[in-house]
Amino acid sequence: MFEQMQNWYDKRHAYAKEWKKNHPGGKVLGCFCTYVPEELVYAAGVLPVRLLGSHEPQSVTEPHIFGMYCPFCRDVLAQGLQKRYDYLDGITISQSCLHIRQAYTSWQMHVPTGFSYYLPMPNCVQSPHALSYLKGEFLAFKNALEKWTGNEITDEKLRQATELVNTNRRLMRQVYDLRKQDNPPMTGLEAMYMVVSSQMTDKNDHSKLLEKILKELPGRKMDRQTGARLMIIGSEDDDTAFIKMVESVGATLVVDDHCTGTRQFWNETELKGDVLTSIAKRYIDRPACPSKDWPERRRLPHILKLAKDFNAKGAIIIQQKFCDPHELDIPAIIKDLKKNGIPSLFLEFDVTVPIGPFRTRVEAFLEMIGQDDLF
Amino acid sequence: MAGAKYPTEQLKCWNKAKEIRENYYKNYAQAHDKGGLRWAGGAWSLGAIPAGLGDDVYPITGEPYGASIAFNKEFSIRCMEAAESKGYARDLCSYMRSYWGSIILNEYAFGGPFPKPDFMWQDHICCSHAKWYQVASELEGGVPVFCIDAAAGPYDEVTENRINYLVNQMHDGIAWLEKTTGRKYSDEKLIEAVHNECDATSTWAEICALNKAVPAPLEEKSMYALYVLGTLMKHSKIVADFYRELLDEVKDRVKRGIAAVPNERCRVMSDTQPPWGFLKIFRYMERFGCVSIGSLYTFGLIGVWEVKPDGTWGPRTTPRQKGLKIENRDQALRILADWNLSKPEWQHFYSPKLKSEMMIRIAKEWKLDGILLHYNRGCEGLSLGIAENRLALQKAGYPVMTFEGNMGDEREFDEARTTARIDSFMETLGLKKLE
Amino acid sequence: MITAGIDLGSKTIKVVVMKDGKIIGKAIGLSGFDQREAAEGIFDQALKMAKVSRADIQSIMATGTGRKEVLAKGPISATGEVTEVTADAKGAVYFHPKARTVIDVGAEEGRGIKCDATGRVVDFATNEKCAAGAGTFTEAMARALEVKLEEFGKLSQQSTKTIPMNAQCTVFAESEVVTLVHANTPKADIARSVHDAIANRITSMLRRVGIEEEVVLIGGVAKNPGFVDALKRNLNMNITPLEEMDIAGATGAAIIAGEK
Amino acid sequence: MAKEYWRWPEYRMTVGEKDWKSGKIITAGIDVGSVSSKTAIMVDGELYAFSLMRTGSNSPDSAQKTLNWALETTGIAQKDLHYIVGTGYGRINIPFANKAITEIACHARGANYVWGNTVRTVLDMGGQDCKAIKCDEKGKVTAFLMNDKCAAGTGRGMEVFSDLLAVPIEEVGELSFKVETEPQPVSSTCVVFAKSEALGLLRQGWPKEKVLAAYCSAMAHRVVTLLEKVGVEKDFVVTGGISKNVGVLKRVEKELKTTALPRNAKYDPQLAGAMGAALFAKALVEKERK
Repeated sequence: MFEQMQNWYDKRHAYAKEWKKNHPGGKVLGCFCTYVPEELVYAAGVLPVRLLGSHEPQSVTEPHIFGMYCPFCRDVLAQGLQKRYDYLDGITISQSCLHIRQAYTSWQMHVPTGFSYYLPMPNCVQSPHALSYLKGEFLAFKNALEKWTGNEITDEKLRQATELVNTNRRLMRQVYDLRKQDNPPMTGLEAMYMVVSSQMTDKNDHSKLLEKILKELPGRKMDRQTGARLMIIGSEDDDTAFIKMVESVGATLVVDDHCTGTRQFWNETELKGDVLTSIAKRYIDRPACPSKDWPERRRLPHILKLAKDFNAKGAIIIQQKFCDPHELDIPAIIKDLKKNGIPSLFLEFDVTVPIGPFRTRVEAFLEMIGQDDLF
Repeated sequence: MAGAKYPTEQLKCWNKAKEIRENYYKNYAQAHDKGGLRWAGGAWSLGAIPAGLGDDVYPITGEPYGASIAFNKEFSIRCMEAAESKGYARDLCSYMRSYWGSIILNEYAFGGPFPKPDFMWQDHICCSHAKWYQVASELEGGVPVFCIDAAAGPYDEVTENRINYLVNQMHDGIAWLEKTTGRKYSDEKLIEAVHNECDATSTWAEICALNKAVPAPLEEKSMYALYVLGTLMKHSKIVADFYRELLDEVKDRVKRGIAAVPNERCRVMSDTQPPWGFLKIFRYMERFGCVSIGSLYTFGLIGVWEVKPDGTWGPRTTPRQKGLKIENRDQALRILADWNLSKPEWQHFYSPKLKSEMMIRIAKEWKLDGILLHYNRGCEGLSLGIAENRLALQKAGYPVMTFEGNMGDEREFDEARTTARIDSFMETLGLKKLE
Repeated sequence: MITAGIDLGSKTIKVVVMKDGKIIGKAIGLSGFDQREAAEGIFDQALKMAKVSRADIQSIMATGTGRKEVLAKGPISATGEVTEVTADAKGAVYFHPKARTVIDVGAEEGRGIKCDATGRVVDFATNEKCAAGAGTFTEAMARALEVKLEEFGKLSQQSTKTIPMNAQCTVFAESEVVTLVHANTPKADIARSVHDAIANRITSMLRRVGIEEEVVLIGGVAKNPGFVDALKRNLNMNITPLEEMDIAGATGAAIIAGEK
Repeated sequence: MAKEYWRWPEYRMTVGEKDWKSGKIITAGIDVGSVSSKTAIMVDGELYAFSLMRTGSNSPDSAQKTLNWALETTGIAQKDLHYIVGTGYGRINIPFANKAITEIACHARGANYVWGNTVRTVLDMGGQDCKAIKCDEKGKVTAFLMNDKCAAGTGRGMEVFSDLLAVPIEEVGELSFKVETEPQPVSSTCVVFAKSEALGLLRQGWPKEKVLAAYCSAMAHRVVTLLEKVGVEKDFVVTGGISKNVGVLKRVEKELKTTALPRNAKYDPQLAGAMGAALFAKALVEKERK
């Protein structure tokens, strides 16, 4: 049922090239972060694709990024340096963490594309002034997109694009809702393919497939046991090998807090009054990346609510090695979950994860939260 | 064999610098005894703003405090391990971990228990800044925090929209300070502090510019001890006055041909913060007749610069020098925002290109033979883009040596290997040890 | 002019005696715990082969991590010292004049050197902390797989399979190897994976200095054909393991002794 | 071939006194670790026989060998075993095991058996990993932490050191106390760095015992950091191969300011995982028979 999505994910480059063939004159924009307003990009007639790594060891980034920065940002840059995204017409990043910003700046210098744009997304999204600031920056971004594509971005086009993106978000939430069932009709791996592929395909295609899936999904019978219901929390995560391993040892992932997951699509843009302001508000209010979750810790109640709504019995907390923003949240998250009766397991991710040692940790965690009958 | 001999002299204002620093940490600890207030925040925080609360408001800035801890290896390890045992990752900013450790252990590096601040006043440009005090506040049991998001650069692309974002937050900050401390805010004191900051940071740039002279009147190890005053309270009259005094002395040294290193025959600069516990590597280089004339770090963290009419880099003209009279709060805040956004050490957050350009400029104008880059595991913010800086400097024709370490965590610095690397680098520069 | 170069490595000591640019004597031996004593013996061996006496040597240059030991007073008094980086480049270009990139991988350290036609160092990189221990790692892995170290490289050449392995930390990579062992992975595949992981780290380091042809390989790991293959694969270019890989540094030192 | 100082003795024993044939439940726990493989044979939840040997380069073989050796001379045949639980790194690849359970659960369960139900904290120091485990009065895990990268390879690291210094591995611990004053720990527990640091120290003229003391205390310190993160509650016990190294063990106790329960003379602490596995096997048989 989700094979097509896996296919999109596995063959992301083929998809984008095909898209360009079918959209003469259409441009593809590589995005380094999910704070890039997809609404604006679609309104310009451009396909945004999230730039992700390939989970393969590489040796090309060492001259460009010092090894203490997160493996994800190096893996992403490696894709560019190895010319795997040679079809991109432009790249953009919205301000989030410094790690990924290096992948962007090095890409800009060494894999030049026609267009590159740094969008200064405010870090203090909790400030009352963040909205008007971001609106101003969205306006500048809109102007840059217009200049680049030659397409005027009218309010009408922005509304249509918002509807397109919102629909996709809404459909994914409907799929997620089904994971609340006692025996979810899908695996966490499938959910991962769904959300990640939505970041690299045309929302028209993706939503169409989602509608089809939503018709069949409620009645789907799984030929596996649900086992322990787990939540997964952390940074970027498209480590399918890891997810597969977790779900093969007696667990099902039922919900996540990842930017390759719920953080990207959880809330919709509510069109009220000025269109750009409405869109800006959506990005200010979305579930925050830890780099923007201050001075108040708003991620904590959000994560807890997800855990409760989806009836998670435990949480796996993952973090890209060296990821400072997540490292600065994790002790608070572990403490908060524990206080609320949800045990957690912390793991540090690299480009390739050592499946063996991690399997031991995950299995031991599952034994810890279950297997009472052996005592 | 040995290079030209230059006369050397100890800096006259050395003791004064030491005294200012000692008083600073003492005043912070004793603030309450005098009915004053204590605040904690980063070395980059806009300290001129809380200065408007009165003259008895004493700060402690986290980075130099973390560096102070690094000089005491035993305490430093205990602090970092205390933070680690609370679950904070070992690869986080080492200043931050030391600072937290000092809170957790409740030990102040200058004696006694750690003095709890009345409020926290921070700004945010690297991923750790705001979170540093978010956690510190939690560890202190909930000290109020205000943090200004200053990540609105780079300076050459600053727009009204971006300045407004900063200034609006600053206005909110003043309202917050009044509410949090119950004190009445003085715009006059704010205006004075803004002037002081502009004066101090411009003067420091002027001092650094004097190091273009051959022989260099200052070497980097001394500069660390001097620039640090700016990281403590760049907005204070004490520091502005001290830098003026220092400027005069350094001018005099240049005039009289006084050198920092008697056998200067090779000029280098370093970058990012050094491993504080191992400043002796600079002394080691001097044995080859190699002087480190500074770094973009010492020049640009406290110094504020501009391109002069002749195309060279010099101190930025201050509002006072321009004859500008600051009339009101909003104007003061706008000047402060603009001044800070132009800080050299804030530019590389947006692109390593900007930093490379500045470094190449220094290499040319300060007549360098080579550059040492400290790949600093302790500071994500300043190591940002360092590998690209290396490529750019090499492309511009400057030999570069890199070494890995950590400004505040000695467990990540390998002295023997670094010395070995310096030996090789000196050989590539054609230098032998002077006996 | 007769000069000598002495290379005091962590595992072995190498001595080369040269006369007017030609090698007339050489000797290699283990460092042991007392490097100075070992150095004396090896030095004498080289002199014997060169048929010269200590008095005939006009200049001695020491290199290698233990060079300070020799410089400190002792029967062999070196005229000067030079780092491995400088000596390696000089020696490599002496043996292989077209060499522009020199890779030296030993038990604990690896380095990449870019040099010009005269053997002068243009740029160099040594491995960072967490990418150390290529030699140590191979030894430990050979033991875990119950394969003799000498055969470990050859074994890897029997495999054509690529198993990605975390390239950074050797110690942690070891637990990945253990996992592979327990998952019934053929030994040859594991061996190849180990060699690929090391080659990947060395390549990473080399890319920092920028790789110029021709590339020559010296140091202990160069003797391992599995490693040479993995490195070729990773760099996608030809690499020449120097036949005189052991004495490149000592030769470089002997040449430099003549220059001073 | 040079002497292999790292090689520790392999051995087996039959400890059961009554006739195994009178037992109702006969189980085996097989712990195939990264460095050593262990089998515990239990009769009605009492240790009957065991073996301890080096893990080979093939885990089904290692499992079979250690099982065969444990059964040797007992008269018990493999088919007499009602249930076999595998644990350790190789647990996923023991074809004849009925079930696999992690070494974390098994060590906690085994420690509960060896030292009794007052055990709350178990430190397992194995060949590749270190684990700090907290458990309840039944021996069920309530929390655990495993070492991070920089402290991996504990047991293997000790082997590297014993080889480097030419000290038989069983003597490392005792020898490390033959110093007048305790030296500063080596700065790293990373096997690679510790080894090069140690070489440097030897060349500076440090005697072997001093180098060993510095390494043992570095390792102890690292382990204590791990333990402190979980929080040590009494009773505290240490299992795994390194637990036999008093050089590390005593330094752990000293730094923690807590003593571990003394080694139970009846049981080799390296067998705790295998015993835990055999006990789980018994519980699983009982569950099936219900």
